[in-house]
Amino acid sequence: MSAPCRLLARVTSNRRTAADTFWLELDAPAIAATAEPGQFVMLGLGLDDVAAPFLPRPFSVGWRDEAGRIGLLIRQFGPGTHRLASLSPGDEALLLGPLGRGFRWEQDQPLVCVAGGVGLAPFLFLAPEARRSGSKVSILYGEQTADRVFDPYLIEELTGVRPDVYTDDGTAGKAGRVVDAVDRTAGSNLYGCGPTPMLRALERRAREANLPLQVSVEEHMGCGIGTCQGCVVRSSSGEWIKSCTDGPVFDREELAWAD
Amino acid sequence: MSAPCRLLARVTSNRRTAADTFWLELDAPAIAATAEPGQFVMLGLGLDDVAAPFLPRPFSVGWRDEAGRIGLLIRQFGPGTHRLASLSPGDEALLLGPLGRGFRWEQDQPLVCVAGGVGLAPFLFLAPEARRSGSKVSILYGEQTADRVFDPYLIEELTGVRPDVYTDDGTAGKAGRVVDAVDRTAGSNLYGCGPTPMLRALERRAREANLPLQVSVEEHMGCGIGTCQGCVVRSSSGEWIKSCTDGPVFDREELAWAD
Amino acid sequence: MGRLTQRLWGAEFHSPVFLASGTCGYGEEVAELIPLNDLGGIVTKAVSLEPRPGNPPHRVAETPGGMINAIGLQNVGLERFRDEKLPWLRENLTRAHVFINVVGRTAEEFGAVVAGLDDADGFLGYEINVSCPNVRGGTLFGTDPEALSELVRRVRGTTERPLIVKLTPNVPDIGIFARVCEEAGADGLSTINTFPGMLIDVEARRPVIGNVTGGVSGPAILPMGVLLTWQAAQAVDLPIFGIGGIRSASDALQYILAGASLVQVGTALFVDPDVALDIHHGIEDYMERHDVNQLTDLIGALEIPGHE
Amino acid sequence: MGRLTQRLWGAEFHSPVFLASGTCGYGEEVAELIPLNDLGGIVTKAVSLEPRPGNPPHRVAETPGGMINAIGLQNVGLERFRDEKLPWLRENLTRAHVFINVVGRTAEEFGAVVAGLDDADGFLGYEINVSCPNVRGGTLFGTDPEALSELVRRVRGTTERPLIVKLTPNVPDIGIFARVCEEAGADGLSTINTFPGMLIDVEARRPVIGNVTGGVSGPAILPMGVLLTWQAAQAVDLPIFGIGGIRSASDALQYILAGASLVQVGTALFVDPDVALDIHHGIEDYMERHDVNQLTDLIGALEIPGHE
Ligand SMILES: Cc1cc2nc3c(=O)[nH]c(=O)nc-3n(C[C@H](O)[C@H](O)[C@H](O)COP(=O)(O)OP(=O)(O)OC[C@H]3O[C@@H](n4cnc5c(N)ncnc54)[C@H](O)[C@@H]3O)c2cc1C
Ligand SMILES: Cc1cc2nc3c(=O)[nH]c(=O)nc-3n(C[C@H](O)[C@H](O)[C@H](O)COP(=O)(O)OP(=O)(O)OC[C@H]3O[C@@H](n4cnc5c(N)ncnc54)[C@H](O)[C@@H]3O)c2cc1C
Ligand SMILES: Cc1cc2nc3c(=O)[nH]c(=O)nc-3n(C[C@H](O)[C@H](O)[C@H](O)COP(=O)(O)O)c2cc1C
Ligand SMILES: Cc1cc2nc3c(=O)[nH]c(=O)nc-3n(C[C@H](O)[C@H](O)[C@H](O)COP(=O)(O)O)c2cc1C
Ligand code: FES
Ligand code: FES
Repeated sequence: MSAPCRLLARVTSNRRTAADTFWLELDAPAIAATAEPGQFVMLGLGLDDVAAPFLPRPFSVGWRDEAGRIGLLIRQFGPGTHRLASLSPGDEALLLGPLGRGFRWEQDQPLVCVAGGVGLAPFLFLAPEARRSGSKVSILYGEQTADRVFDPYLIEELTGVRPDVYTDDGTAGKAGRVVDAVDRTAGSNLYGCGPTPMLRALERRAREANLPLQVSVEEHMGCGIGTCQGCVVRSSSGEWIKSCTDGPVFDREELAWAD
Repeated sequence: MSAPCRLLARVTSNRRTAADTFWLELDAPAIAATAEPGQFVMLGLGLDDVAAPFLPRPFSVGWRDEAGRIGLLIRQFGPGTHRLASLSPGDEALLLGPLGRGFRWEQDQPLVCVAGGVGLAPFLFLAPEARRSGSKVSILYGEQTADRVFDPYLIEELTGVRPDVYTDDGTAGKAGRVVDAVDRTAGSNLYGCGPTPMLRALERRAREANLPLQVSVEEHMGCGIGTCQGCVVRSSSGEWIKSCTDGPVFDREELAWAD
Repeated sequence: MGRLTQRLWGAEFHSPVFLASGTCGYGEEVAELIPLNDLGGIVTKAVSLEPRPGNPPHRVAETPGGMINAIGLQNVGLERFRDEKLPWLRENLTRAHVFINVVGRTAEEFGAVVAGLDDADGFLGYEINVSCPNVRGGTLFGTDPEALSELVRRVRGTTERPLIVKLTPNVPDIGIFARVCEEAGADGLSTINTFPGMLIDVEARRPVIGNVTGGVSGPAILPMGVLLTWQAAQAVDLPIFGIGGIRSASDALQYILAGASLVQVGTALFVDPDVALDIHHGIEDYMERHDVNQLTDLIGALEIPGHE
Repeated sequence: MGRLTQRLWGAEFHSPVFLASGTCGYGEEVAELIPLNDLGGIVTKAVSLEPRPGNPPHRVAETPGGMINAIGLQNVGLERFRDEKLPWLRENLTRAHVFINVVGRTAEEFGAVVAGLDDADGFLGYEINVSCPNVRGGTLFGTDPEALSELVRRVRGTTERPLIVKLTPNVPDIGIFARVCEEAGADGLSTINTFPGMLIDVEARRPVIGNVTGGVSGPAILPMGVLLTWQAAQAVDLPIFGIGGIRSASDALQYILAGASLVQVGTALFVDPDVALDIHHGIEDYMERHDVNQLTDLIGALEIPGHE
């Protein structure tokens, strides 16, 4: 894990990808060069004004290229992400990253990425990297409704993997919860990212099927670099551990799942 | 003075006119229809975020047309006006107006408008209106330096009056303070708007020359409509009176000038 | 009877949204912009026994996420308020309720203002502003339990009308002051008034505010106001006006869930006069979405995990 | 010797800008991002006698113009701090000064932490965090003059090092507490800690913060912090750390003009780690523009019209 850096990054493009969701690209060479799948950045607008997002917001690195750009898949959730949605090419934003501990994988093991909503983001980066290292990768991607789905063809273009899409209401892909599809993945390593309830369900599946699972968790963050202790999650040994530096990716065995 | 109204106005244009100064046009029919020279509007960005300007800012109506647009001449002073400078066509802003008591004049009396800096704004509206009613109008316009001067030809286009321009350093127009030019205006009615020190000097001149003077004063405002009592100035009888409703235009005799 | 209607102090309130003292004058000034009778009501600018000249400018300025003010309680005084302002309120606020914000330098002065207003028509009750210096003790009435208790008893003795005490935020334990008011006979509380603050013009090396110090209001104080309202609601059974930084229905609902029966909107009115009515409708929408039939079901309905 | 240099407590401070407790960990966590030795120094995360687990999440959230936090003073405890964290500070903070933020449940506990650290190297002094519950009295040490006095005397008895007391903002008269600290032998003050606050998720009807209540920080509290610093500076002759909402040189200068000798930057670091150094240089620029040769000429240099 290389040292995080702070940089004023120029927005190179901002495209709407689905309802309440946009794909933000920024010019961030120092981060693009060293980021690993599962790592995140803190994205903020600086100190000139106090409008939300005043505190920077954490987002998974969803893509990076040789030209030094990174891509973020962001869903409008509250005031902060709402304002970020209005960033246009040329605007400057403050980035801190790459941050945290990313995903780990072995060549010979097939990866099954289970994504809930914008939990898809880190897998858009993990899938191609893992495939480059020779691993087989499949993506199970669930959304509530069709209008929120990130274009499967675009996913295939970015990752080389055609995702299995699921929607709660069946308006796109197969009907049903993405976690239920996990049954048909015996023998492979699971990777999960999405809302906490979904991760809980996924962990139960993995435990029952006794499959290895790495999850990327979400908790409110202050600093993103381990100083504020704001982002803790409960470890299996009962301690509060920092999701920003000990995580955000954890093996399921590292965390306390009891609710 | 007609009832003020609150309206969400669309910005129709925003042009830089000089260093730190811009000319903002908004679509505000209800205000354009009833505004009088010397009246002002409270311009804000609403309650969605808390960045400055959180409180709306007062600006003199500098122009209006039959199409229902109004024009404001705004100088970047602090964070609030700085952010307003970035408004672009299509953006929405919150307007309250028309507000306050404007200038009064009589047909047969020549008007001499003495403007310091963006104190020029209300005269861009007063001059044409007064001329339409048959009055002779002249404009004395002072700035610190040439780069801050609002194009004299544009002033003439807007008002029909070619202004006498003064700069402290003589980089544009005549060198010197605009107030000193007042000596050569005996027999006419003076109208002043600009920084408080300039208004003080002007008032002294008017008193000595025993000329009538109306000034538009500037004080911090909260509401702009007379409820908060935030905008008071000292009256000649020693009371604190509201510049937003009793003013912003006052006869020199109404105010206490002692400092 | 609408979802938002509730009965308090023997009166019917068809909306929980009020305009806060000092931000709506005596009502008349905002009547052209705000349909007052569609709201719960207003609290007037402070009224004192004698007229007050108020402080020198600057009296207001923006602060991060809010504003600071030091008006100095400038007002026309008891007599002119009763003769010139109250009649307008009586005639025009037919559905909205009026509380008169009262200030004084001594308990006697507070009592005298209330006594001088009590048989007039055009208002429902009083909001006692104790965030002002107590000439006797020097401290603020609102930060001195004895002075506060004496004050409330004194005023209580002079009126049968709803008596609301508006508390000061800068105390370690607002529950103490809430209980003092309840025991002294208050009918309700308002939480909270502005936070003491100061702004310095570093270029001039002078205070921005003519009075040197002022009161901070606006969104910046929202989380403090919500906590103080919750703490006051835990301490007493009185109905509470939740106040501080409210600019949306969700802000208002934070106060209501914390235990406020009614809310007051202040600073946000300067930014958008429509905000009060927007909040009223926003609360209605929320109740429909969560299908809550009575506002009273939301008051103090905050769930604290683990604390059943 | 630079314009910004001053001597305090027998040590030389080449910059008045510090990183506030809880926002820079134990220094090591931010060392890659912030050139600590170019700053005046840091105040460590709170250290208690025993390790503390801290509060359940959410521990932080944004508020209008700031943030709320309830970390629960999670820390590694005295021993591990001394053995694992202090050595790094000793080796790496060659020019920047270190103050250790100390917490406890009783005066004895505070005393024990200080006693356990005092002969170690790697720091200059202590910042006593009295914004925590006093097990004996129940109240916060910082809101109870007797408890505070006893606490400061107790700690004073165990160390010769610079002893700074960090005051709590939610008191009616901070001057009283400032004087109590001075009389009890404190060497300096820090004003101020966070304001108690609460945030409610209205959709879930639950507190956003796992601990229910938390402390509000950031720009929102700037005007309160400046006033409390000014009032403390009026009350005592001790050097003061000005703290609260600082995000620019002009914010820092407000505190300095109000009477602070040094300032601490907290929440703003989360937004931009460069802010502390930017403030240092911004103060330098200001002094050049106003041609002020010594920072000490600005401390408390606020001019109050009429009060000469
Ligand atoms: C490691 C990590 C990676 C993430 N990656 C992505 C991503 O790739 N795409 C994406 O759309 N979202 C991602 N999120 C979630 C994203 O950070 C939140 O949706 C965002 O912070 C919400 O801010 P807001 O102001 O819009 O919402 P608000 O609810 O208004 O935010 C209020 C406060 O809560 C915090 N908050 C609210 N929800 C979350 C959350 N889920 N996680 C962390 N903080 C939260 C905010 O930081 C803020 O302090 C990630 C979160 C983490 C921790
Ligand atoms: C009746 C009236 C008419 C005006 N007309 C114009 C105009 O046509 N063009 C123009 O450029 N300016 C005009 N001004 C001044 C303008 O309102 C201020 O420059 C502006 O409010 C500064 O805001 P800021 O955030 O940029 O500055 P800041 O100094 O950051 O503002 C901080 C606080 O001080 C207040 N403030 C600071 N300076 C002034 C001031 N001079 N007047 C009122 N409030 C102030 C702001 O409202 C805010 O509350 C007018 C002022 C008044 C009272
Ligand atoms: C300009 C102004 C004047 C005020 N005058 C009074 C007053 O006369 N009496 C009073 O009790 N409160 C007064 N207040 C306090 C408000 O009623 C309210 O308690 C405070 O502003 C917090 O609410 P807000 O954040 O919604 O503004 C005043 C506030 C402002 C901004
Ligand atoms: C996440 C966080 C943790 C904090 N932890 C401590 C602490 O352990 N001890 C302490 O005295 N103050 C602590 N504080 C308070 C800060 O040191 C500072 O007094 C306060 O945040 C106001 O300054 P600011 O507005 O610049 O953040 C903490 C603040 C934050 C935001
Ligand atoms: S976000 Fe600050 S420690 Fe993790
Ligand atoms: S600005 Fe509120 S009374 Fe004039």
